[in-house]
Amino acid sequence: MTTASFIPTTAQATAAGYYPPRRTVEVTGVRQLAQGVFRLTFRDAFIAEHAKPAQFVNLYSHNPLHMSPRPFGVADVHGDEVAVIFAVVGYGTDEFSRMQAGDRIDVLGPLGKSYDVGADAHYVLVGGGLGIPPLLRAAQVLSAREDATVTTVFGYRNEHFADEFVAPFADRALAIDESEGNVITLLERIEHELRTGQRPVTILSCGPLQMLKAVSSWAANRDIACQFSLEERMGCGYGTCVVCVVDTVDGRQKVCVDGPVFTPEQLGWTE
Amino acid sequence: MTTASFIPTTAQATAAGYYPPRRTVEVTGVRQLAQGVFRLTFRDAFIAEHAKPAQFVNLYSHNPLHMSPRPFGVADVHGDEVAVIFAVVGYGTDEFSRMQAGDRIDVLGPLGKSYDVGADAHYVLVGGGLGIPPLLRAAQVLSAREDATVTTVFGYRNEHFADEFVAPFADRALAIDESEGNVITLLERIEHELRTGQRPVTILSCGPLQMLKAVSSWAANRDIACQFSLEERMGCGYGTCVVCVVDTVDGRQKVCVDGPVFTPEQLGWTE
Amino acid sequence: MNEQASMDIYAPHAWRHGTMVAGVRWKNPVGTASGTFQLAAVGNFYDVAQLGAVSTKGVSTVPWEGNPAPRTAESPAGTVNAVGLQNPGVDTYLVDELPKLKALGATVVTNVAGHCDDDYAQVVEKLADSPADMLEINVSCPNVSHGGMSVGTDPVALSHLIERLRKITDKPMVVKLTPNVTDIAGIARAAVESGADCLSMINTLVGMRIDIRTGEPIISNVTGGVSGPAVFPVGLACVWKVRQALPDIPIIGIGGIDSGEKALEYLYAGANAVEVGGAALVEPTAPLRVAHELELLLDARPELADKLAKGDTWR
Amino acid sequence: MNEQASMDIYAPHAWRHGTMVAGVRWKNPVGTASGTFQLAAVGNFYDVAQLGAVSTKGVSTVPWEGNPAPRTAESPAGTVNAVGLQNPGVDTYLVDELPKLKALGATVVTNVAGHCDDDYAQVVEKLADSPADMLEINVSCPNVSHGGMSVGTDPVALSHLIERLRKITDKPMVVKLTPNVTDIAGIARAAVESGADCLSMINTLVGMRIDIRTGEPIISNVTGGVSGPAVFPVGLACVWKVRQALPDIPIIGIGGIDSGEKALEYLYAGANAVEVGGAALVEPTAPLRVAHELELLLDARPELADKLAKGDTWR
Ligand SMILES: Cc1cc2nc3c(=O)[nH]c(=O)nc-3n(C[C@H](O)[C@H](O)[C@H](O)COP(=O)(O)OP(=O)(O)OC[C@H]3O[C@@H](n4cnc5c(N)ncnc54)[C@H](O)[C@@H]3O)c2cc1C
Ligand SMILES: Cc1cc2nc3c(=O)[nH]c(=O)nc-3n(C[C@H](O)[C@H](O)[C@H](O)COP(=O)(O)OP(=O)(O)OC[C@H]3O[C@@H](n4cnc5c(N)ncnc54)[C@H](O)[C@@H]3O)c2cc1C
Ligand SMILES: Cc1cc2nc3c(=O)[nH]c(=O)nc-3n(C[C@H](O)[C@H](O)[C@H](O)COP(=O)(O)O)c2cc1C
Ligand SMILES: Cc1cc2nc3c(=O)[nH]c(=O)nc-3n(C[C@H](O)[C@H](O)[C@H](O)COP(=O)(O)O)c2cc1C
Ligand code: FES
Ligand code: FES
Repeated sequence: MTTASFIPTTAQATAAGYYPPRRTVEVTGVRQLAQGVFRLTFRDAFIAEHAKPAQFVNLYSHNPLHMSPRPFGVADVHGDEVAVIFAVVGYGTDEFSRMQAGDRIDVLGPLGKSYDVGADAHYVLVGGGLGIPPLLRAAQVLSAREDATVTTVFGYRNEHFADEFVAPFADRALAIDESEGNVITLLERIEHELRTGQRPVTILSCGPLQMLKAVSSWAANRDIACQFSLEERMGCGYGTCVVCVVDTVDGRQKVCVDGPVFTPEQLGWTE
Repeated sequence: MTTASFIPTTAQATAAGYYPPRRTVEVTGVRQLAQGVFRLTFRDAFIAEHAKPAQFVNLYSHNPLHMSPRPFGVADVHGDEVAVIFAVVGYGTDEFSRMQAGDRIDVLGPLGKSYDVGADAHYVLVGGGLGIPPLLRAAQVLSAREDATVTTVFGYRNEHFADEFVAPFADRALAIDESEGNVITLLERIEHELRTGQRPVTILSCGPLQMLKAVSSWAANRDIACQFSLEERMGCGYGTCVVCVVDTVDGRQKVCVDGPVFTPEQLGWTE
Repeated sequence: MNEQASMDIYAPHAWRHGTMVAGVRWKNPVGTASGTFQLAAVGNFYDVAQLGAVSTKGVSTVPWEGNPAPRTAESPAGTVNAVGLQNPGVDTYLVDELPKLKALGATVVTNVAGHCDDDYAQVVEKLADSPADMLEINVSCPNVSHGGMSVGTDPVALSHLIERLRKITDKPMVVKLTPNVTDIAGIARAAVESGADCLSMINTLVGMRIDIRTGEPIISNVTGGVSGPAVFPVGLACVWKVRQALPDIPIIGIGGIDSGEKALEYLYAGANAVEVGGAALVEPTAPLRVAHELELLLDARPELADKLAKGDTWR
Repeated sequence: MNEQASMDIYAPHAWRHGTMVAGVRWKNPVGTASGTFQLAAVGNFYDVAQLGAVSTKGVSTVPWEGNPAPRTAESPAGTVNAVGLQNPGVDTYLVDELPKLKALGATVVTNVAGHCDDDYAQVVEKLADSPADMLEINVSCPNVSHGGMSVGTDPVALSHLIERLRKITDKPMVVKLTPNVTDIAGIARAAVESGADCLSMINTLVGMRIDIRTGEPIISNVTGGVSGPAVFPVGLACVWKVRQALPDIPIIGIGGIDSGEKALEYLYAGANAVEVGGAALVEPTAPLRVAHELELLLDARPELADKLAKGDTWR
């Protein structure tokens, strides 16, 4: 048997000028937010320091039958703790939902491109379901800025699992569930203010494809700039396998490194 | 996802007249006995009650990449606790050696045929290395009998890891390590007593093939009856896959259910 | 999390979803895979008549002693085995395993092995009047009539064999296909056109392991057959491809099944039934567990369950 | 148990055991497998020149867009992928990936894809004067000249292709074999007799997964290629069989390698070197880890290490 470990550490990697490797970190807590929806926090100083809005992390199952990466948008960061919020949909998310503080989990990241939040703008964060978590991070980052206004527009199936997390960061937080309508319903309600506000409006959005397309067309009709964060099944999450593609006007691009953020122009969603 | 568990319990199985299924039991302790040799105990009332000398149990790794059964002779039984003693040789034994009290482990058994200890006899238990554990159980069972004398003849590579366990059960316990000789050395020493004792002598033996053959030929020359417990790689351990064969005078037989105990006559080891 | 309530698999059970496989009704769509089931062993663990069917160990004209030990090596999420078809011969089978299984009420698929065409023919002849419900021709055995390669790798040799066997018996005849071929659909077509009533797949993949302490192969036969969860996606693709090529032939899906979910994938790929192999080696009650798990999944899929009951398939 | 001391894989390292593969010296016997390595991605994680070699993603004459998403599904101890060989084309490769890799000091195996013989010939022509150290012909692509089947499944078509490519280049030419054939040794022989300098194996096994929520295949292409630990025993048996049939041809062993121990099994089966594929997708530094683990194992096996250094193999 091999007597030495050649699994590198983040410290070794960054000292040598490389990106941190897959590593094992400590789970600091798992909390159920709603039926089937959980918030898991883990301790990783590198991700906590570097994760930008819409960037994601790969989590890995402990079960070697289930090797593939499970990508999750970084939802928020406190000190060296990183939170992800996820729905239980299959093997990995079920396993993660049963973890407890003190357990260990393997992570890689942060991965992917961020929303472009460089501009002085009124950012409208439009999220649906499990597309909401990356927008929490966007709100968190933007809330620290003087030159940005943040309105959140969240659509839930039923339970409002993320409202408590966004409250501290949004100038205005709107939410709706299916009994009442969807994110377009909310956008219609604030349309007048968006038109008349002082700052240029930019929509950052994440959620089911159908919702993104609806938001895209709503925004296009009103000349509002959009950025969408997409999801696709991933083989690696860091750009080496070309498995996670989305069709763009420049051909098939990788969601993991060319995205996950794309503009409607890139996606050819302009009508 | 399936909502009910169809993994049966021992109680269900025995109530219906069937053999207990593979089941998850509690590890009650793991202790290092010598360099690379460990004693693991687990709680299983069925095995504790039924395990006869040379019967074995299958233990299974928690890692689903390593599915195959790991068979180990039952070494001793106290109350509802069962002990196995093993050397770390590969993946599974390494994993088991790192377990702690309170961990869970999957088991099946007891499996295989026992040594025939029906006779009123002087049993000489000749074990080498990791062939010793099943002989501990033989000594334990025989020590409860009035009509049996037990002499143990154990050969170790170096550390005498099992002497402490056999001491309470043997009328006479002999042991040797490679610096001094081997089990044949010890048998020669007691040959006179074996010849002159009142009870007929039966050798029960387990250990490396080379040792078993040496014991067989030593005993054959002295007309002493022998029973050998063999090892072979197993696919199931309960007789369904025909993977664990040994060549006998009646053709290839299964070590797991036709054995692990075979006589020199069956094995064609008679000179 | 609390552990789930353990259902009693030993209690008498009226199966809700049967399947028809080449005219033979199975109580449920889950059987055992040949070579992983012997009544004398499995019968200790549960009532084998509860299964959809049992496929018994390949039988040959005379007893075969198989390969010397070691015959098995572990591989990631699977095992590599080279038993070499050790079996006590068809005559023993006819007076021992088969009558006992029928007495218990089991549906029996008798797996047939041969080292040349005559072997197969002799065994099938002996089984023709037996109470076996189906015959399963294992065409993956190394075959002397065919230069040591198995008949299952050559459509011409296979047609020849199956035509011959077809003349000997009217029993539902399953041909068990090997995945170690370039074009499994072509082999499947040859089997069906020459008289097979049903196909089962897959047999094991060729594989091996080496002991790095010695540098030598672990199993005496050097290579053996890989089975277990590792082969699951390969078996599923084989069933899919054959179903696409042959929309009407009954198919028994085999390979890596260890849960109701995995069984269900085979049914969605177009199988009429499935068999559980390697999983039963490490968990004796696995086939019965899989049958129960699948039953719940079929409860929620009445359209699929209906098709199976009628002898139809999802695709 | 204490965690083991973590060795610094980023520190400059003088490799102790090189290997010769068809006349090309690799610093150590571990490379990356094609399709799992892109410099722009992997170069962020470690110095890729530390590896024995890197086999780059298959390049074609013109950019290929590959299959639509989803392209991947998980399978037990592996994954099923159907990328469809998306790549930016050989011209881009020649001005981007390849010069960058050579500037870093990497030994480069350029993997070549084609949908017909002319495709392959054009790519090889463009690569003939390039700084690529070896060319690796991926003959598992669906091929229109060959009725949609890959050239790698037919010895005659393969000979035809390799003979043609041999005339175009003197570079060490590796032919990468698919395991989805009846007789891999026969295919190997055809490749060698028509001019291959080296063989690499295995490419992926055909497999699939179905989503039981919809009953439909998970990946858009329906079937894809299985890789990862699950395929390890299959790849090993292929190397063994080809080594037995062709004692002298250099072989690169691929399939399921995720540790020095598994790499070593391939070397004992007769490989000159190995490549790590799927393991790198879930652990970016896996190939370098495997190279270091293997180095320690070779330290303890001087006879094997000597053979490799000389271009010989264990068998
Ligand atoms: C960039 C990105 C960010 C994401 N962020 C979030 C988030 O913040 N919260 C959240 O709940 N979900 C998020 N998802 C979806 C999440 O990755 C999947 O729900 C999760 O991987 C499912 O894993 P599983 O093991 O439970 O499912 P299984 O079905 O067991 O997974 C099998 C394989 O399929 C993949 N897979 C299955 N469903 C999806 C899916 N919808 N998208 C991508 N891969 C999938 C898994 O990653 C795994 O590799 C994100 C996906 C992407 C690509
Ligand atoms: C009836 C019987 C009783 C045994 N009793 C004992 C005992 O009391 N104490 C003890 O230390 N050992 C005993 N052994 C040997 C023990 O089963 C192996 O040492 C153990 O299975 C190795 O497992 P591993 O995971 O560490 O090795 P790995 O090499 O990782 O195992 C891989 C596979 O090979 C099998 N295998 C490897 N070596 C052996 C071997 N020598 N014999 C059988 N299978 C093997 C394993 O069971 C497993 O299926 C017994 C074997 C048999 C057949
Ligand atoms: C130990 C063993 C013995 C087998 N013997 C036979 C056999 O006699 N006849 C046969 O057709 N298949 C035989 N098989 C193949 C299985 O029936 C089955 O096709 C294969 O193992 C794949 O299924 P699994 O992954 O569920 O094990 C055998 C498999 C194993 C593991
Ligand atoms: C995502 C992916 C893409 C691949 N692309 C190629 C390719 O372009 N050319 C090629 O010859 N092999 C390709 N392969 C096959 C691998 O190089 C390798 O042969 C196979 O994955 C088995 O090795 P593994 O088990 O280590 O992954 C690809 C494999 C994967 C997983
Ligand atoms: S997931 Fe591998 S390139 Fe995106
Ligand atoms: S191990 Fe299966 S029959 Fe003995």
